[in-house]
Amino acid sequence: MSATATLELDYTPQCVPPISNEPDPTAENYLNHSHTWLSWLLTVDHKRIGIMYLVAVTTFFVFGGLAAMLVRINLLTPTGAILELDQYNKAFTAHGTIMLFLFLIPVVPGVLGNFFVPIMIGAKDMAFPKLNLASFYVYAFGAVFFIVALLTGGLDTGWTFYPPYSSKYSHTNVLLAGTGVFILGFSSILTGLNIIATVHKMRCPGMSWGRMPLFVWAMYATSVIQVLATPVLAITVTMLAVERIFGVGIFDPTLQGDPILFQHMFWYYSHPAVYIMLLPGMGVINEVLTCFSRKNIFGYAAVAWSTIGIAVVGYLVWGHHMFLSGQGVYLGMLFSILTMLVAVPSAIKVFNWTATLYGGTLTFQAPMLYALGFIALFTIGGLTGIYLGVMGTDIHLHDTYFVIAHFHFTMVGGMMFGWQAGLHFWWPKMTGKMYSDFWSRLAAVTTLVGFSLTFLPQFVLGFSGMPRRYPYYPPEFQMFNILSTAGASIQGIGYLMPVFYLTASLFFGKNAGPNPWRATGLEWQTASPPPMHNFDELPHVTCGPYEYALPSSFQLVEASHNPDHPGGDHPHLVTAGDPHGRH
Amino acid sequence: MAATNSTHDGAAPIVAHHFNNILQQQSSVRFGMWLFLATEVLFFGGVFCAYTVYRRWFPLDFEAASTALNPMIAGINSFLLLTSSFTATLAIRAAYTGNQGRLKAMLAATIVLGVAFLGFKSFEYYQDFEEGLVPSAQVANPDPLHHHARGMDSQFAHNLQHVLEHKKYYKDGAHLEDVNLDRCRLFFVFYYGMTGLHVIHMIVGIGLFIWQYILASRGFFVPKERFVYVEVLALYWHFVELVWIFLLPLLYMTGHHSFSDL
Amino acid sequence: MLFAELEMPLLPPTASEFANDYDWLFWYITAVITVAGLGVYAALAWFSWKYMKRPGAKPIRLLGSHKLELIWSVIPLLFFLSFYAWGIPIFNATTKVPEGAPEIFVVGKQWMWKIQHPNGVREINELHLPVNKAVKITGGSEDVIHDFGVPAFRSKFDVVPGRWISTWYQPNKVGEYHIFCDQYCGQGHSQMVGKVYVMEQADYDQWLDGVKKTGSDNRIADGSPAWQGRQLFLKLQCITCHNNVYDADRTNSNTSNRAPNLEGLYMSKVPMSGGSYITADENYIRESIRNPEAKVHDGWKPIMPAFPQGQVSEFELYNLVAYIKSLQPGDLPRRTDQFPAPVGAPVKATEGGNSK
Amino acid sequence: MHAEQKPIVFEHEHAPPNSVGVTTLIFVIMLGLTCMALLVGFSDLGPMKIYANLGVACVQALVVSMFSMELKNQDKLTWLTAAASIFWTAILFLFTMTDYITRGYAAH
Ligand code: HEA
Ligand code: HEA
Ligand code: HEC
Ligand code: CUA
Ligand SMILES: [Cu+2]
Repeated sequence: MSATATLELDYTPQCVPPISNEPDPTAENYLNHSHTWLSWLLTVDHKRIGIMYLVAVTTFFVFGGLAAMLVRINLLTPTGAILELDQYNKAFTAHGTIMLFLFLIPVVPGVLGNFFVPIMIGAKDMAFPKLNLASFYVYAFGAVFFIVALLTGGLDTGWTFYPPYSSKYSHTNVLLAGTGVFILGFSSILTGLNIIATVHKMRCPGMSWGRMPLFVWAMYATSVIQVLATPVLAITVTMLAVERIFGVGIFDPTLQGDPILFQHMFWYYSHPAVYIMLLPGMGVINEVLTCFSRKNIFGYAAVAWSTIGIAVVGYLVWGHHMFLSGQGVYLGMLFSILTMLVAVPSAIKVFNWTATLYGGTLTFQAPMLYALGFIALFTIGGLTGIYLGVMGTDIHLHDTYFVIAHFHFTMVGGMMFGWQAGLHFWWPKMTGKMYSDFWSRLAAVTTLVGFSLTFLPQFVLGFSGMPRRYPYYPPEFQMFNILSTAGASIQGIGYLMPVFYLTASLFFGKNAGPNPWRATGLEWQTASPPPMHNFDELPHVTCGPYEYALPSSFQLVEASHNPDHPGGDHPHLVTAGDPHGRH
Repeated sequence: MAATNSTHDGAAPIVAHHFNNILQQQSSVRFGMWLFLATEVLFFGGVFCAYTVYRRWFPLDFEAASTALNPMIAGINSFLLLTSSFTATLAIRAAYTGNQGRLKAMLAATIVLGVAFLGFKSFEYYQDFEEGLVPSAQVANPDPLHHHARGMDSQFAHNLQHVLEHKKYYKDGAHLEDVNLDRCRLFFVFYYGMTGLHVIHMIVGIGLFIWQYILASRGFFVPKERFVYVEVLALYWHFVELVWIFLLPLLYMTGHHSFSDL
Repeated sequence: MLFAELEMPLLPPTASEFANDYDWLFWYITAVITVAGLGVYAALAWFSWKYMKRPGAKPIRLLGSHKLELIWSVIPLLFFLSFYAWGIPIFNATTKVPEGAPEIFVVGKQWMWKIQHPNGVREINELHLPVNKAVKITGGSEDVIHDFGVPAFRSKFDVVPGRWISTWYQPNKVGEYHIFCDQYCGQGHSQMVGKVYVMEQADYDQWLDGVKKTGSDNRIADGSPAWQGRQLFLKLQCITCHNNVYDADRTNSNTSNRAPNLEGLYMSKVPMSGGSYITADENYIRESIRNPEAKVHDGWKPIMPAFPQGQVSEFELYNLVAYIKSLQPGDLPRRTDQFPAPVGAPVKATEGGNSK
Repeated sequence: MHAEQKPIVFEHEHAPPNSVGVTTLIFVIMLGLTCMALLVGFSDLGPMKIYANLGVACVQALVVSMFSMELKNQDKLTWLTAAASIFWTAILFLFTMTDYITRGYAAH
């Protein structure tokens, strides 16, 4: 076990003083090399496309959040505080669909994935830059359909679109929204395709699979799901649309169709999709945790393979949404036991993250606080998923607030916190500016407190039997609903704060310098903001991604730079072994 | 870096800025297309799955409804598509060997054959419309005591019956009475839906071939390295053929046909 | 004001044996995951405190441990599997209806619950049950998918148009409990709620007497689904085909000239045209009436008209099926029996029948 | 460059596209298979017909994917992609059909 590995990354371990915080203000980067509107709208630079996604998804998050506030305020009283019944139905549908299709699915792949996957693997761009731009516009186009649908009469089917309600009974804009889903699906497919091709074909010399940052692994697994699951959603909503337009009976029992078939095909996509909504967040956590505890990830291989495991096994469990739908009981049992299996990789991740803290040197800046929040909240979200995956316990909990609480803990407590962690972690890299330490920490804590207050009471509500999608409810449930609404308001403030201090940082923030967190990833070895083609020269990787804790004898020696032969005369370091023992 | 980075006409470089060499670029393009085809498999897989569910539930009805289709045209179309796949493959070879004349001829042949397919297909649709084999939503008969409730008096049913009589469906010992109208209608939904999706894919493909033909005329393919773009388009075209290979047995050949009908 | 009524019990009432069994599993899972979760939290907190950056601290270079990873994937897996193993019998208990439990039929319709008791008494959004008696609940829907949920019984099942699904309960505590529609079904979804009243047997009998006054006479069977089904069977002219007039051409003596005699049909094996066999359970009989062509009895022409919802409501369908289920050899009325003229039935209805 | 630092190798040439001769051979085989498909389609095999039909189609699909699409010359990654698409479609079919086959049975 004593192979020789060379350490060539120009990263700065603990023992080395941080690189100058004063970058050359005249240096050209992806932000300032051109300023026209067109240079943004027609850009094929993955970084600019990432920024465009950032603007778009943030806007939709605000809309989705406002719809959530309508829902929450309405639930203050047992007979609906502000909305009519159908308005409420439109409100929660708008909330669910915007949050999922327009926000959570594109958020990390679109923004952080686009921006950082090529940089982290040492590429100059995505494999298909034009396709990348196209998928942004496809997204925008789909979003237009959605917005039109929601503004002209709304949609009241819930995000699940179950027929025959959606095909025959709803009088709202199912078709428009369905078209939107179809188009957004294609955007998602194209993004995924691009990332997979990039990861396979564009890695720089030395960037073997075993040296890839775990964020890239996560994005890779996510993309596999996007590419292989989303087409089924597309064809399913197409069939739904055909049924609705022509009145034929693909899913209509009175015309010989079977409504359960829709559920199968919908969940074939939508269960894997919940992992589209989670894995990227998990990926971010690996980067943040290692950096702020100055440690290697505990068990790189286990974390990487559990990512792939979740992506694959995640396809085999969709029927756990259908235990009570009338699907075959034996099939239900099969889905139930597979659900137990899919929880194991998540368990591995949680434990490995926890173990990563062990023996580190921890600091608690905002990204770290969000990351710890992720672990804490996702653990609750995931473990309550187990109740739902056990056939016996799902009987009572199905379609109650217990499910609502479960998935907000995974999606908001998980992915949303992961997204915030990633945004705060990479903000200095993306913009070159550092935000307020105090306000960002305060925001993280506020969000955490508000979040817990919002969704913990919902577990109690759910176990007591309060069904979801209910604007009216029995009065004895009121107290917990009030608590929940109070929490949502605090949470709203928690989300509002970053909007201010991050914007402020653009104008008043200190220059962040290339590597404010003294992190090891390739993205930190280039300027902030990165230059047009990411690197001035082709990087050459010689060790794993998280070498934070090398003993002090590993001090980097000033390297004589030889641009013609990048692998050349860099300092050789003897380590205990190639960290991950493979290439 | 690797490979020549100048083109015949001095326009865009052969190797895009973000690739290191031509081989990386070619293999990325090729892989991109294979990935896209994988999504297409799942896309069609969804509707094939729904078809399979109902085919298994209602075999008799699907067979009867399928009998009403025109297998002749489908057969001709099979050969047309097969031949167009052949010419598409020859086009790759021509681009690879740098034979510009042959390349253009083969692209043109593929386009012509594809359009011919669409021509026959439209004729078939036209025939179906003429025969009135259009699944309609209306249940013409709300009163089951009064009439035969399977709605055999609806236009669609009459038409179906008429076509089947014409095709001597009865002589196989099958009875139209065994057949449920709603299920035949379901079959026709799948028929139009699946062939429709296939036709859309054909139209896209033909459009791309036309585009490549224009590129070829402008000398875009003179640097032989660019044969890979012809290759991936041909890949797509083969996939379209693959879909047809399964549509033929599932939609057309599921019914009762015999050579004497032809 | 607002807070006046805020009397929120932390836990839902338990009003059946099954609810208790269910809760055991629920609390078992809760116990395990609480311990596991607190373990994770404790480790997070402890490490955060212990390894917080202090002057001179150096992180260790620790790459992982397959042994530990194995431990913390196998142990959770074992617990998960134990949840699963316990969950299966709990779920299956809900499908295993005790012998002889009387059947209550529930129809979901936007946005109410229509309920029919075995003796024909009907209620809307209310369900009265005697305590300590098992009842079977069968649900159907007239429009979209609903879900009949009673939290106090920890019971819930989707009510799907086009088929019937059953479960059962045995209430063991007198009281009033919620019925919720748990599957989103449109505007009035949250108003598709009701109450279960679990009563002492005596109270229940009294209640029954009260609502039965409308019955034609005092025989308990009167108004039973089968009884109502018989009326319908005659009214809808099923008897014109399903009767006991034997056809000389047919060797099978137990059959009429036009359609299978339905006596003893329930749970028998029926040969299908095409060669397979099918067990004639409720859903088969149901389908044979709604969509006779769906599965055709071998040897018969599929001439039977379908009876769609406009013709035979979900309740009536249930009652017809109940009647057919009750038919034993010799039970069918004779075709020549007097039967009430069908109300509003067109004259042509008997076309091809005895009028010929 | 260090031996163990091999980047992803893009030095090896991809196999050249099918020659005219091979292409023609494939075409002839496919012509034959299509004739066979029609033959089966026009004959009366009863309930077996659908299987015969699909059998021929699968052979055709194999020829197209292996030889026309040159899967046989592609690297492992492409094989993996193709296999993944088939595998995931199979999952969709398998579980969905399982429902339709077992739905009638209640567990006891
Ligand atoms: C990011 C999104 C996300 C994620 C990651 C998950 C993760 C999981 N989900 Fe969730 N789920 C949703 C989003 C998500 N879900 C949504 C949106 C719905 C509702 C859809 C709708 O109807 O609208 C839903 C609904 C839903 C249902 C259907 C409920 C119903 O309608 O009746 C079920 C049932 O099985 C389920 C199960 C699970 C399971 C088992 C996991 C597992 O992957 C979780 C695994 C994680 C852990 C288990 C935690 C870590 C483990 C440990 C710390 C080990 C502990 C050790 C011991 C116990 C010893 N989910
Ligand atoms: C990404 C996914 C996502 C996210 C982030 C959220 C976020 C939130 N959700 Fe969401 N929710 C879903 C996905 C999500 N939800 C889905 C899929 C459903 C199911 C829909 C269905 O049934 O079809 C659902 C359903 C759902 C319900 C159940 C409705 C019902 O069934 O009747 C409720 C009820 O409390 C709820 C509440 C909230 C709240 C309070 C937040 C908060 O976290 C939101 C906080 C955000 C803001 C408040 C906006 C940003 C802040 C500002 C603009 C500042 C100004 C505002 C204030 C100061 C208040 N959600
Ligand atoms: C026009 C004649 C006709 C009328 C009226 C009719 N049936 Fe039938 N029915 C048939 C025939 C013929 C079959 C056997 C073929 C089949 O399975 O479809 C049948 C089959 C059935 C079966 C399935 C029995 C089996 O052995 O498979 C049931 C149950 C049934 N009918 C019930 C009814 C009821 C209830 C009514 C009235 C509401 C009714 N029928 C009215 C002709 C009729
Ligand atoms: Cu009925 Cu919800
Ligand atoms: Cu799920």
